[in-house]
Amino acid sequence: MSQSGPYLEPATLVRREFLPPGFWYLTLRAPQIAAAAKSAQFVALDLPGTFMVRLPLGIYTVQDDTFSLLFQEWGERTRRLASLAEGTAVSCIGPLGNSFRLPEERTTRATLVAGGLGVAAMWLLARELHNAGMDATILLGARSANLLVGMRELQIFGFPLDVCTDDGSSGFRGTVIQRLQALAPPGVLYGCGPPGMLRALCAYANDHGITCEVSLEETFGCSLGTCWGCVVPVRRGCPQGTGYPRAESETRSFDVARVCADGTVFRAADLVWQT
Amino acid sequence: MSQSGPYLEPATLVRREFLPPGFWYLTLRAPQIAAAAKSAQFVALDLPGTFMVRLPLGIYTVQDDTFSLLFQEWGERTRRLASLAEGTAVSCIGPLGNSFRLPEERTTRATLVAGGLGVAAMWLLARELHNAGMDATILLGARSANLLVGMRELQIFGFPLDVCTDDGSSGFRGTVIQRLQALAPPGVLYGCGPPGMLRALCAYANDHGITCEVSLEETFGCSLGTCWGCVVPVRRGCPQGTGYPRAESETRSFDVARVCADGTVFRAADLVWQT
Amino acid sequence: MADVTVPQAAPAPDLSVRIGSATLRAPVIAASGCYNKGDEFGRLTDVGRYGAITLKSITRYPRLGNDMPRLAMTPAGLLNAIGLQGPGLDHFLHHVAPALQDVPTAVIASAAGFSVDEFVTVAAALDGLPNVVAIELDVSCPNVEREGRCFAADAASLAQVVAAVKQRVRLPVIPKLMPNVTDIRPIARAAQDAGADAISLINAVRGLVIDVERAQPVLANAAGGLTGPAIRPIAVHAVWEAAQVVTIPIIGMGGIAEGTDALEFLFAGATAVAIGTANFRRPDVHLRVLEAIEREMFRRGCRRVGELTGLANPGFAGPRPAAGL
Amino acid sequence: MADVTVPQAAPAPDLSVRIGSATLRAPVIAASGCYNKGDEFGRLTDVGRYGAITLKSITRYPRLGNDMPRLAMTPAGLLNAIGLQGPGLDHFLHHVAPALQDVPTAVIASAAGFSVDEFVTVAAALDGLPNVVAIELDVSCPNVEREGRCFAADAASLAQVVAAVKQRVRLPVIPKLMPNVTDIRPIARAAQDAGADAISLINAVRGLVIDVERAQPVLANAAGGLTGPAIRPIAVHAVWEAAQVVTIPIIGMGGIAEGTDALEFLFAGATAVAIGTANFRRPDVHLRVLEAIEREMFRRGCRRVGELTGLANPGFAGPRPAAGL
Ligand SMILES: Cc1cc2nc3c(=O)[nH]c(=O)nc-3n(C[C@H](O)[C@H](O)[C@H](O)COP(=O)(O)OP(=O)(O)OC[C@H]3O[C@@H](n4cnc5c(N)ncnc54)[C@H](O)[C@@H]3O)c2cc1C
Ligand SMILES: Cc1cc2nc3c(=O)[nH]c(=O)nc-3n(C[C@H](O)[C@H](O)[C@H](O)COP(=O)(O)OP(=O)(O)OC[C@H]3O[C@@H](n4cnc5c(N)ncnc54)[C@H](O)[C@@H]3O)c2cc1C
Ligand SMILES: Cc1cc2nc3c(=O)[nH]c(=O)nc-3n(C[C@H](O)[C@H](O)[C@H](O)COP(=O)(O)O)c2cc1C
Ligand SMILES: Cc1cc2nc3c(=O)[nH]c(=O)nc-3n(C[C@H](O)[C@H](O)[C@H](O)COP(=O)(O)O)c2cc1C
Ligand code: FES
Ligand code: FES
Repeated sequence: MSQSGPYLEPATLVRREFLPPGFWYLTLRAPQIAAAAKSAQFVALDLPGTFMVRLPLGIYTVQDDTFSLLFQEWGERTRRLASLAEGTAVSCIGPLGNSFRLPEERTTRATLVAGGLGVAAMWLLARELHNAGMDATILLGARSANLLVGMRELQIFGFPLDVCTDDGSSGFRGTVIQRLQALAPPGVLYGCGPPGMLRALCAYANDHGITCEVSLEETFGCSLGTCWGCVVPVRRGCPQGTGYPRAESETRSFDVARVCADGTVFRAADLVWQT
Repeated sequence: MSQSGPYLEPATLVRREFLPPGFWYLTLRAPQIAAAAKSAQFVALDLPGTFMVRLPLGIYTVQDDTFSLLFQEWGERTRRLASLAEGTAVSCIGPLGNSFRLPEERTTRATLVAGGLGVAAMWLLARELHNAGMDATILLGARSANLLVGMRELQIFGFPLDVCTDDGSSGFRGTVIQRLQALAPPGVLYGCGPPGMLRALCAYANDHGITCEVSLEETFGCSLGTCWGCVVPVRRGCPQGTGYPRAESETRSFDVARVCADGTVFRAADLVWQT
Repeated sequence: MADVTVPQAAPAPDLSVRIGSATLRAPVIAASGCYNKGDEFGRLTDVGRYGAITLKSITRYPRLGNDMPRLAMTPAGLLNAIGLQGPGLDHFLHHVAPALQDVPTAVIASAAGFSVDEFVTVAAALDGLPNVVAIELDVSCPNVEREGRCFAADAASLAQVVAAVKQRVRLPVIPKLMPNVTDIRPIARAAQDAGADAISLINAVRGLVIDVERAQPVLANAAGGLTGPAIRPIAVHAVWEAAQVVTIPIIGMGGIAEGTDALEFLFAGATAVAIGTANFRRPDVHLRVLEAIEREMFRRGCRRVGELTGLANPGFAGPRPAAGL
Repeated sequence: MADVTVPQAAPAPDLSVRIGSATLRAPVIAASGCYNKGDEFGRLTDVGRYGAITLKSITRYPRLGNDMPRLAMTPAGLLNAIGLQGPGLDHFLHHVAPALQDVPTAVIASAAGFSVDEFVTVAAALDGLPNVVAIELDVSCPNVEREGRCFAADAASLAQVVAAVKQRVRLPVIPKLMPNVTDIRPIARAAQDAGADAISLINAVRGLVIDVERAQPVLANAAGGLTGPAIRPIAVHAVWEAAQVVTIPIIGMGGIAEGTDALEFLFAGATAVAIGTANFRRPDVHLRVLEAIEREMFRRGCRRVGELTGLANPGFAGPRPAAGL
């Protein structure tokens, strides 16, 4: 277990902001978590009510002793979180999960590809690239212009933001993958977003032999790696996989890895996409 | 089913007041319920959360299109109710249950005996007696002075308030029953409060041949009379009892009655107190 | 006279379901023990839109029921031990049954008993009462101590009751199974083989809550029956399994509190659903559930509610109505 | 020298419990399948104060487990179908077992299997590993399809496994019973008669949740095991019943999320308790529960935690320790 966490820390909600049409941007004060957070890491929040499992949300931005969350109201837990009053303390565990790995060559050109709320994994990565003095392009995709979030915060690093919308209501008309195909291949790719997009991104990267890492989501139980509820199939031999021997009767040709503890970041080359 | 309810009515919390050390006085706007409420009746509140049954609380005072509740934080539901913000609407069913019966003779002197929060059943009764131009004495009991509640509202009818505390910190030192025994026997007795007090009150009334009605509490399920979860033993032949025939194998000598629908008010002479 | 195309209103969705020879106007029923004859709910809902109300189980002889407390709240559930309180058959027939004709929807009468004879006597007497369209058999009430097991605990004794009742009763007979069995499938199958016209499941799950302060069970009876949303996954599972082995209709229940809950039961293989505990919180829950079912039919383009039955259950053994007819 | 009365500090409460030949420092255990070896919780709690941690069940051969999704939230509960994922016995012995010596408390190893032989092989190999003080037998995992019933579903096959394992294992053997049986009592009794040193109960309750949007079960495996507070009344009832027919210790579990929950199990007749699901919300739940038990001992003037066992259960068959010794 690394020395930089995870911590069980009460986080005080210092600011809540509604972003129409349906997003929330919350700022929470939690010094230990804020100090330790790295790209693609998440926190697990214990919300008031009878929820059996904590809500996992990506750490979006970090400033001083606060971090922020960017999310949408999906179901009961996100609705409960959105309803909390400023000043409320929420029990958080974090930062959890691994992080994106920066390119070893300073000159490698990185492209960050975010679909929808996948942008939540990208701010810390952008900061890390910026602090390392590296160059990057950020591709942001959404169904339409009003569903684009996160640009305000991402802008501060000065990286070009390349916007794509399915309906063309802002920027390039089409998906981030279509946009990617229209550009010169980057040196390294980082992705976060809905499964369909990530699958296409991995296929693109693998086809072009580009190093690519993506941050995944799954239904979480413990968020800590103990319940084995959040596994994804990975290539046998992938260092993040279980590496179990195989039972003779096993017909599946992959290993599995826990998204919460072995990920959330995996290499495109290691992921196995089931039909 | 009477024409005056019950109603399923959203009640808006218009005012919440904390009464130290641990009581709450809430005012809710619900025109139909307020207009129909009679003594000893209650409302059943549906609180946000995963509670399976509504919370039954006595209707304390009524004014214009509002009624009030007087309660203590016992467990989860009362805690939740106390936490609601002003302006919140709560689904209420009410008014429910029967009422105290006023004496037929206008000159009968009534004594109202309330233990602790039993006072919640007494304001509407006092108003009814007052409106009927009758005379009454109100005996209020509590463990000690700081636990006396409801006097402020009850005073307005001009009936004498006779206060008793177990520790003598206010008024008579002793129980309301001891106080009652020290006074001239009243014409009719009305009681509400903890079971021990009501049992003693009924014993006193029965011993002295005084007409006495008491409002009971029990663990409620439906609050409407359909689940049979809230029964109390009553004398066989009591018109509020089930009046079932008896199985040969039945060793219990009483009938039962539903507190929520056959009560909450029962005649002292009809109640059977089990050891 | 002119050749005008009149826009045709979409035909109203057909919410009716058949349970043996009975037709219910809608697939949403009030569960036994939570509704009396429905009078108390009169003003708070519209019983006339329900598929049926199920009466509290009727026993051969009067019963005072268990001592108090009879109820305890649990996480997302309710524990009850009423103890089959009731007037007994004779009193019921004389004092309650005549009023059944005023119930604005169909009535399912529920018979309980402690021997095959009692079941037959009670069920036969309920056959033919006003408005009564079917007889449910409460072979599963977990609150009452019997010598040995409940009837619903093993296939043989269940089959015996069902067969005996079927011989004497013309209305559809619906045994109500209990979840506290190792495998629901042989039990459900035995009910069908013995002639049951439908099965209801589930009854309450056995449970117990202790008052730590007093170091005593909360309920006077110690054990009770757990109901409400806490048990819904257990109930849906039971329906799912039973629907793979029987072809008769299933009335699903256990923890339904809103529309999607009811749809889970239908999709698992239930033909109709019943609601008990949720009435205590929301007296109009049946109407909300009905409306949700109608919306789902519209969304999926179904004309008959039966098209929703078994939709999620690949092993569904019942008849699948042709869609869109 | 002078005759001074020194005020004596109250002796520390004795939280230790005996499970067969094993002594646990406290009556609060991490349940199988929710804890790995405890490393992940390292910083968030103090595993050193636990009575024991139970390892995830180990099978003879490696298992990839079920497809995703494996988890679904339910009202006050959690439904899981992990499918006994694990490295298999050999890999476990070589790569995991050596690290057990770093676990700061006792370890209960859990063996699962699909035949008596598999159980014996796995249990025998776990006997004598570092820190391992007892072997739990997961004869009840509801997630895995077996030909016919689970071992825990009938007394005879349970007895067979327990007896066979007992012959080869010196550590205490603790079969873990499942709630999905018609009557837990004969099963619990059979475990004791076959030589079990203790029993654990309950494992998850079978359940199923349907995603109405997709008209499919949420879990890839369809059915799963229901855990968490929703099932607590069911679990307390199972302990209550088993405690009336066995004299060996019972490890109670199912829905414990705070101190009073654990006390319900002890009062019903459990000697120790285990906590699974609640760790996902509160990693320090074990410590909170331990403190609540200590407070209760103080409140009731108990010196040994065993004095709380069975306090609310008049039929408790186990040994009642003399109070206040
Ligand atoms: C590591 C990790 C990081 C995450 N970070 C973020 C984040 O930064 N911002 C954010 O908004 N979400 C994020 N999520 C997703 C978030 O945890 C889920 O949305 C969460 O399950 C919603 O919980 P709920 O109780 O509100 O809804 P649930 O009751 O869990 O779900 C309600 C409904 O919404 C659907 N749903 C839930 N989540 C999604 C989703 N992500 N996409 C599409 N449909 C969904 C479910 O299938 C279900 O039908 C993250 C998830 C993980 C595992
Ligand atoms: C018809 C009726 C009218 C009522 N009117 C009022 C009223 O006007 N004001 C009021 O304060 N309460 C009133 N009550 C009592 C109130 O309904 C209960 O206090 C309620 O059950 C508390 O719910 P809860 O969820 O907060 O606590 P629960 O979880 O139900 O109980 C928490 C703990 O408190 C104990 N407890 C609960 N109620 C009482 C009580 N009354 N006395 C002592 N211990 C108790 C329980 O035994 C339990 O241990 C009335 C009850 C009935 C049936
Ligand atoms: C208070 C109460 C009383 C009940 N009485 C009966 C009964 O007499 N006969 C019966 O067959 N079921 C009875 N039940 C069980 C219900 O009919 C139903 O099967 C069960 O409550 C599950 O549904 P629910 O979760 O919607 O309540 C009773 C349930 C409750 C809560
Ligand atoms: C994700 C998960 C995995 C589990 N895996 C196992 C297992 O491998 N073996 C076992 O005996 N029990 C397993 N269980 C059951 C628990 O040990 C425990 O019996 C059950 O969860 C009830 O306790 P709880 O409500 O505190 O979780 C598992 C439970 C959960 C939630
Ligand atoms: S959520 Fe439990 S292992 Fe990932
Ligand atoms: S609470 Fe249901 S009958 Fe009184």
